[in-house]
Amino acid sequence: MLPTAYEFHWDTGHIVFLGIFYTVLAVVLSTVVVASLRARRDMNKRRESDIAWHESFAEMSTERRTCRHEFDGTFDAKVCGHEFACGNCEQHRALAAAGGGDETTREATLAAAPAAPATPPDSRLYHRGHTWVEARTDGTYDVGVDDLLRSCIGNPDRVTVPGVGTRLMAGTAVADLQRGHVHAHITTPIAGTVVAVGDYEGGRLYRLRPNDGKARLDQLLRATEARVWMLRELELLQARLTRPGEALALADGGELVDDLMGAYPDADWDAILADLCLEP
Amino acid sequence: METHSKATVCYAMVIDLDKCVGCGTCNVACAIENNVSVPPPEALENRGLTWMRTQRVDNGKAWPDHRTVTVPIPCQHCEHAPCIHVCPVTAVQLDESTGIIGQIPTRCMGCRYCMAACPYHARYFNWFDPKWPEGLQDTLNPDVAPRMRGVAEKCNFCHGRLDRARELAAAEGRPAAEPVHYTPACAEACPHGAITFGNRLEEGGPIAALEKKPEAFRLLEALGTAPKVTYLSREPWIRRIGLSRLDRVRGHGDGPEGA
Amino acid sequence: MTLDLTRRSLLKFMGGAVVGSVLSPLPWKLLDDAAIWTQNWSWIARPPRGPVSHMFTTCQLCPVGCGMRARLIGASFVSAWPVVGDPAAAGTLCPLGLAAAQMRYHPSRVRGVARRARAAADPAWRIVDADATTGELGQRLAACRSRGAGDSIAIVDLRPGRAMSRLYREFLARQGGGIYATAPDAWQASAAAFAGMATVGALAPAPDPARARTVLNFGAPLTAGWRGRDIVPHAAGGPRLIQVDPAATITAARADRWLPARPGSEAPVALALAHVLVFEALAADARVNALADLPHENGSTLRTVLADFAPERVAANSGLTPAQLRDTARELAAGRPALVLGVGDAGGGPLGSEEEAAIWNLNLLLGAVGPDGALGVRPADTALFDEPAGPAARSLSDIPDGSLDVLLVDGSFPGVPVSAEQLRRKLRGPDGLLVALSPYAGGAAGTPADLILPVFAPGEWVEDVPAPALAARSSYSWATAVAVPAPFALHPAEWLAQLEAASGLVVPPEGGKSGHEAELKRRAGVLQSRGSGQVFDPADGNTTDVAAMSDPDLLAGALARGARWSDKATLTLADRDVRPLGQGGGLAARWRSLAGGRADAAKPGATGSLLLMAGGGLAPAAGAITAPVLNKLYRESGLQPGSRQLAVSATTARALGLAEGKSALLTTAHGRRRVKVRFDNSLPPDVARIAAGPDPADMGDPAASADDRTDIPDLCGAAERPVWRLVRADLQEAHDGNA
Amino acid sequence: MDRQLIQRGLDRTTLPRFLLWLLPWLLLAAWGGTSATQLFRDGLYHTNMDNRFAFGLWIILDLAIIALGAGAFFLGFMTYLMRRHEFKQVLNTAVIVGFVCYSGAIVTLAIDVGQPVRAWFAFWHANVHSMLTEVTFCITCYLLVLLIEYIPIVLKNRRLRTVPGATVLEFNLHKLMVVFAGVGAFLSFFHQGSLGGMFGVLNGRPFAYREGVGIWPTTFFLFIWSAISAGPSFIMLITMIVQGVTRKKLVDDFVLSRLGRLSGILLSTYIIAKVADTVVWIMVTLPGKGFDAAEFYRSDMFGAWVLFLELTVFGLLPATILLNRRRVEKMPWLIAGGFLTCFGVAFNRFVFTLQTLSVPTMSFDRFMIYWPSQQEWGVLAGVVAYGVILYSLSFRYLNLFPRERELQTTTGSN
Repeated sequence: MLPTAYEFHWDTGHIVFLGIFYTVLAVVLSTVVVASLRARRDMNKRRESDIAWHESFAEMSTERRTCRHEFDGTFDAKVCGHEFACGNCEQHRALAAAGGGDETTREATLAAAPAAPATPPDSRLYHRGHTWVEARTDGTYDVGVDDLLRSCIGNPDRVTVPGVGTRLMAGTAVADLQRGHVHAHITTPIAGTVVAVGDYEGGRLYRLRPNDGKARLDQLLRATEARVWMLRELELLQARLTRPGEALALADGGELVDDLMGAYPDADWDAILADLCLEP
Repeated sequence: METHSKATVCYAMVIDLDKCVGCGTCNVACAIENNVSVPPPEALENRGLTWMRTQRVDNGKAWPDHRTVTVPIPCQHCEHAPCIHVCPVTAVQLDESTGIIGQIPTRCMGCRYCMAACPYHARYFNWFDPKWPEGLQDTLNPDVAPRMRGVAEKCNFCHGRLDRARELAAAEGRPAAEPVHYTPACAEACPHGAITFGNRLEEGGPIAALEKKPEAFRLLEALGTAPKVTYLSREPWIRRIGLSRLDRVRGHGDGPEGA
Repeated sequence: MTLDLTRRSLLKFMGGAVVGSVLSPLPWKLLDDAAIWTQNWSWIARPPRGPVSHMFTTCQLCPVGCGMRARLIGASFVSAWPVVGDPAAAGTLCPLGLAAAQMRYHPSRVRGVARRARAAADPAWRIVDADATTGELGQRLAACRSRGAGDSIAIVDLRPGRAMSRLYREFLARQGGGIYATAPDAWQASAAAFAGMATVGALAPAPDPARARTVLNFGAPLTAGWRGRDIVPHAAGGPRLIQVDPAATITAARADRWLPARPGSEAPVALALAHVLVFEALAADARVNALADLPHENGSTLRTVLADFAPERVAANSGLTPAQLRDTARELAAGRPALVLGVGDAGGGPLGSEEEAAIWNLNLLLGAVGPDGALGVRPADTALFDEPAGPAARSLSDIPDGSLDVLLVDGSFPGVPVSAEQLRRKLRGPDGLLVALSPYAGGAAGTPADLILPVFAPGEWVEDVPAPALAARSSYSWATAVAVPAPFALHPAEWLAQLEAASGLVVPPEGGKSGHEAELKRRAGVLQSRGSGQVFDPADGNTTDVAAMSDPDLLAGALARGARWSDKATLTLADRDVRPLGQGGGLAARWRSLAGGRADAAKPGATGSLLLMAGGGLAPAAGAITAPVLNKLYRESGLQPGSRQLAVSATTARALGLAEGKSALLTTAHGRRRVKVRFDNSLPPDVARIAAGPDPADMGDPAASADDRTDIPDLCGAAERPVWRLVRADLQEAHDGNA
Repeated sequence: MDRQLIQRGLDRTTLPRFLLWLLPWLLLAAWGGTSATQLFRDGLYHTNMDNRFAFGLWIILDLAIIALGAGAFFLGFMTYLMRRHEFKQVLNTAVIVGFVCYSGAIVTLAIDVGQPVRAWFAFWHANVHSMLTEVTFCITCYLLVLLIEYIPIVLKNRRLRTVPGATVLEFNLHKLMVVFAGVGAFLSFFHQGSLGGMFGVLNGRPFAYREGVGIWPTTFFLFIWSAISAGPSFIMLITMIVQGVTRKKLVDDFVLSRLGRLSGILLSTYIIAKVADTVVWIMVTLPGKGFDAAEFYRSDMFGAWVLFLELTVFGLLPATILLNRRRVEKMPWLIAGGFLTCFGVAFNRFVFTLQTLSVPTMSFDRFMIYWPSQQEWGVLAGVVAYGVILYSLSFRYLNLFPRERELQTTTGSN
């Protein structure tokens, strides 16, 4: 194998055969090394959450990757191609510049939508991981869990939120709602430093101050979009919770049943909550 | 005989089957000379080690027309040996200066590919740990390294004797290039003088003359392996045992039967 | 700079170390060492080391006594090789001899005085105290002597004619008339049969195939027998060979003429040939013709007896045609000097005295005895060495059953065809003691013994080797000591002296080890003083006339270096010393009783469907001690079928419903044995052959010599009748697990 | 208990039931382990191989599983280089099956050689002219590639992906997977071929010997061709078996049909080549070596039916089934076709190994037969069990079928 080994000959056979062998070995090993170096570079650049989100997004089902402009009626059917990073989306930027799509279609869509059981307040912006952001006058933001997720999890056994002073990166799971053995990992919709911790019962999880003074909000859904989006989410949830042949009974007179987990103990809540929280 | 053009030595063997009576002296002499071990009594058939196998072959007829010949089969040391190029660890080598095909037991990893390759079944595998009855190590030949379990071995034309002969020649001050004469154990021991061994490239030597005799034949010549072991017999039916099975039967009426 | 050792820096350090060491020579050195390690393990056998030297000696493993070149590495005797030019066996060595170096380390070697209780549940050998055992044995001898029963002590000498043989005889004489017995093998029996027909006394027959133009051979295989190498086929420059052989053996195929006579019809065939010679007046000359008309009992002559053996009558039972017999007789007559050999198969025990007599008669009629014949005579061993007359040697079969208190068997000879059952039958009940002087717990002596005295193995001591029976010329050599003796081994003569002392006698100077050595020297001196013969020196291959040797110790010195003395020529026997119909009479009647064949004449069990021939093995006796490497012949190549394989033709086997490799039970009137069926189409129909050789399943495994095994000689009735080479047998498939 | 290790949304049975499923396989693996221990400790006399039957069950096993494992490289090649993305649905299975096959083969080979501690001499003292060297080098390298391909699948385990570095490494490895697919295809091409070449070059064994094309005998190419025809079928069968055992829909049916058809197309071309090769062998090669094909098919064990079976029942028949577009959409046909294809390639390896050794070369040789010993069967059982266990663990804890979750939600099955 090596010229040092006894009875190695520098003949054509050895040169060709071992040449190919070492080439293959070199290709394989250098590819592994390249992958490792790139991984190291990504780690240094703190891109792990981006990559994790990238992976998760790829694994999400198509209906959960719907473009926000489907909610406002701009498109009939469109799958997001930018991992919900609307700021990177040419089309979104164009639409936003034009005033958020064709107003007539949008109004029509909204009118056609049935009243959502948990109508999102207009003052809030919504993240697809079922969190909301509400801007405060002092430049800080409140972050909370939306009603759909709340009604799913009911009364969590344990709520873990980041302590004051924690720096949060957008798109990373920062809080944990635990009920039984099921966890809902809450992804922070915006980055910043925690300035206050709220209480789950009050609906607010924590208060953030963006690190550079200004939060990136462009990928968050506005209440009008969120209304449609929430309905879709509810439909998906209903499909997940309903056994074949059983009547649909999630909503109770326009209000969501409070404790879906208690009502449907057999459902795979681990997976449902992960779906809702955009976890893989 | 196309062979290594530069070499002046190419050892070869001629076995006269008309002289062989199947006494097995060659087998025992070979085993004694080359430290060939004895497998334990519970060993299956075909698990033994005999560098010189003696095969009984008959003409397939019933008594009283039945005829038998015993064919001593050492490694045939083929010119185009099927075993050399298959060995993955370079443990089988052709010595260009002698024509001997050697097996390096300390390098062999025991894959047995060479055994599958050999049409003469002249290679043997150490299925067992070679154990010698107590004290019997004292009768081993120091010129031949004992093998270990899990490696293949075969006849090497008594290479240990060749080395001794070379040492002797060197001690006597003969030039290294001069062909060395020696006799393998089987040829020395054969009580009927059926085995002739020597340098086939020697002008007027006995081997060259015997190989040219009309009664000379080789085993499976059509395979193109070009063995360096030649057999002699005046009996036509014996000369046909070197053919393949069907060729032997076809046109001659002698049904082949191994015994 | 602060030293802050974190886990991370430790990992970095380790990673760096790994990378760094790969770039150092360390891993390559490790690989190299690993490669060397996988190639040299301490448990691989290590051959001895040391300077190479050679010593010359004589093989002691069979009566032929071939010359042997012992190769030594340091002091280790590692291998034996033939001696080119040696007069014995034309300078060749058989597989037994080639493996002689292994005999010292045979797994069945006894490492101390060993005893066993045969009746006990566990008849395993136990090492016992040597002195106490010798003392006990001595008291037994003393007791026999004191009650005047000297003849209840016997020694069976399997190799008569040695210096040790003389020591045995003298020992017995001093013990008050103990019996000195031999167990004749095929050759010795043949020589004895000749002695019965000739008033030769101190002369032994010496057939010399080299002087014959034609050899008629009754069954001796050229393939594996001891005699084979003497007879070179005609095609290779030897005499014309006529082979009488039931089977289409290689010898038969090579012979110039093959007579496929039925087994057991040797005597009628020989007599039919004699008939043709006499009645067609083909006999050598008037002198020889006169032999046929020598008057005998009741006025019968050889001519009148032979009248009953016309080829036409013999043909029916022998499977030959009258024409074949007549042609053969004419061929013999025309091919004079002709020689008829009757030794047969060395492994199969002796031919009967009737066959031998018929064969010797044929020789007489062919003029083999006479100045131009191929059959000479030579002095018997005792005569050669001027030995004083001691107790006469008796045949083992002549000792009455149940008559012996102590039976000593000289088993330093690992394998001769002697029946273990026969030996035991001679003992007086369970108190009788069978003592083997043998290196091995096996073989002819060790197998039936109660007590084994571990004597020297071949090559460990100096012993003399006289010429074998039927050798063409007298010869004498010493088996010199080429190996360091095992520490536990005894010198037989030394032990015999201890025994004698223990029996209350005073050991005379001619006893013991020194007595043995003195006898060897004396013999050398006698030969030199006779002044005849020549000495072959194996070291240089030269031959020297004894007459030219001046110093009286020269011959002894040459013998000690492995030289061989041999006589130059054979003697001629005078016609008047020959009596064709023997000395005692009754031969004619016995011949007539064999007209139907030997097996049918055998008393019991003449009902079997098969004719079972024993023999054909290289080692002559079942359970014989052979070197582990002989396995190559017995098991790995199948050249020597073992005693558990029964050869029959495919047709015969299929008629019995047996397939190749099937286990079957072989039953004779004397016992039965489990065998494996092996197809051998060289055999005629309804004939089976079994090897009286070692059992391959037992090779190198002394523990397997279980008592419940029937030896081939015993299976064939060797304990009851002198001729056991042929017996009627039945064969059926074995269904159960044990025989 | 082990829920945290199982991918969210994948329905997996309870741990006790899973362990119960593993139990018989663990017992088989223990048998294999015991056998291997005996063989390593005492030597190969525990097998029933002998000097004539130098190769036995294990070589047949090695050849067969390596041929069947060809799906790994071939589907990788189809997915990454030919951009047939539908095969992505079974690619993870193909990688794991390939890994099992190749690692199993290497373990078996290590047991099979008489001196396992010298196995690395195949590299150290490599004889570059030996087909077995080519096999050793390629298999070892390819196993490395398979290991690298396996790593991302493992890193996507639910627990491991919470480790930030794991996801990043997985992401970066995955981006370069096309390189591994290419290298894997290259290596596999040569070792599948050299396994065939191993027999084709035996110029002393006319039964196996084949004429050369370039520096390789025809078996070199035939083995590649038959392996890639059987590979997709084997992955298809495995997927179906997993679907059957777990009673879940894991991949879209059309993927299975396409795998079957892919096999069918390749198999039909292979059979044409094989027939041509056989004809050349009978008409040209054998007469040149003084042999006649008839004498190889005269024993009780190996009659002419061997050749017939290989070419028709295991060749033409599955090829016709799998080539038909309508039939491959019907599961029973697909199963039958796939099974015959896979069995056919194993049978081909069996014939090349065993019949080569059992047919006589010299006129006085006998046909010989061989039956493996308990230890040989033990190693076989151990390797199969190892494969099942590794696959079961992978199936339970890794996300092998990307479409599984969606198919489960849409069909509503559990």
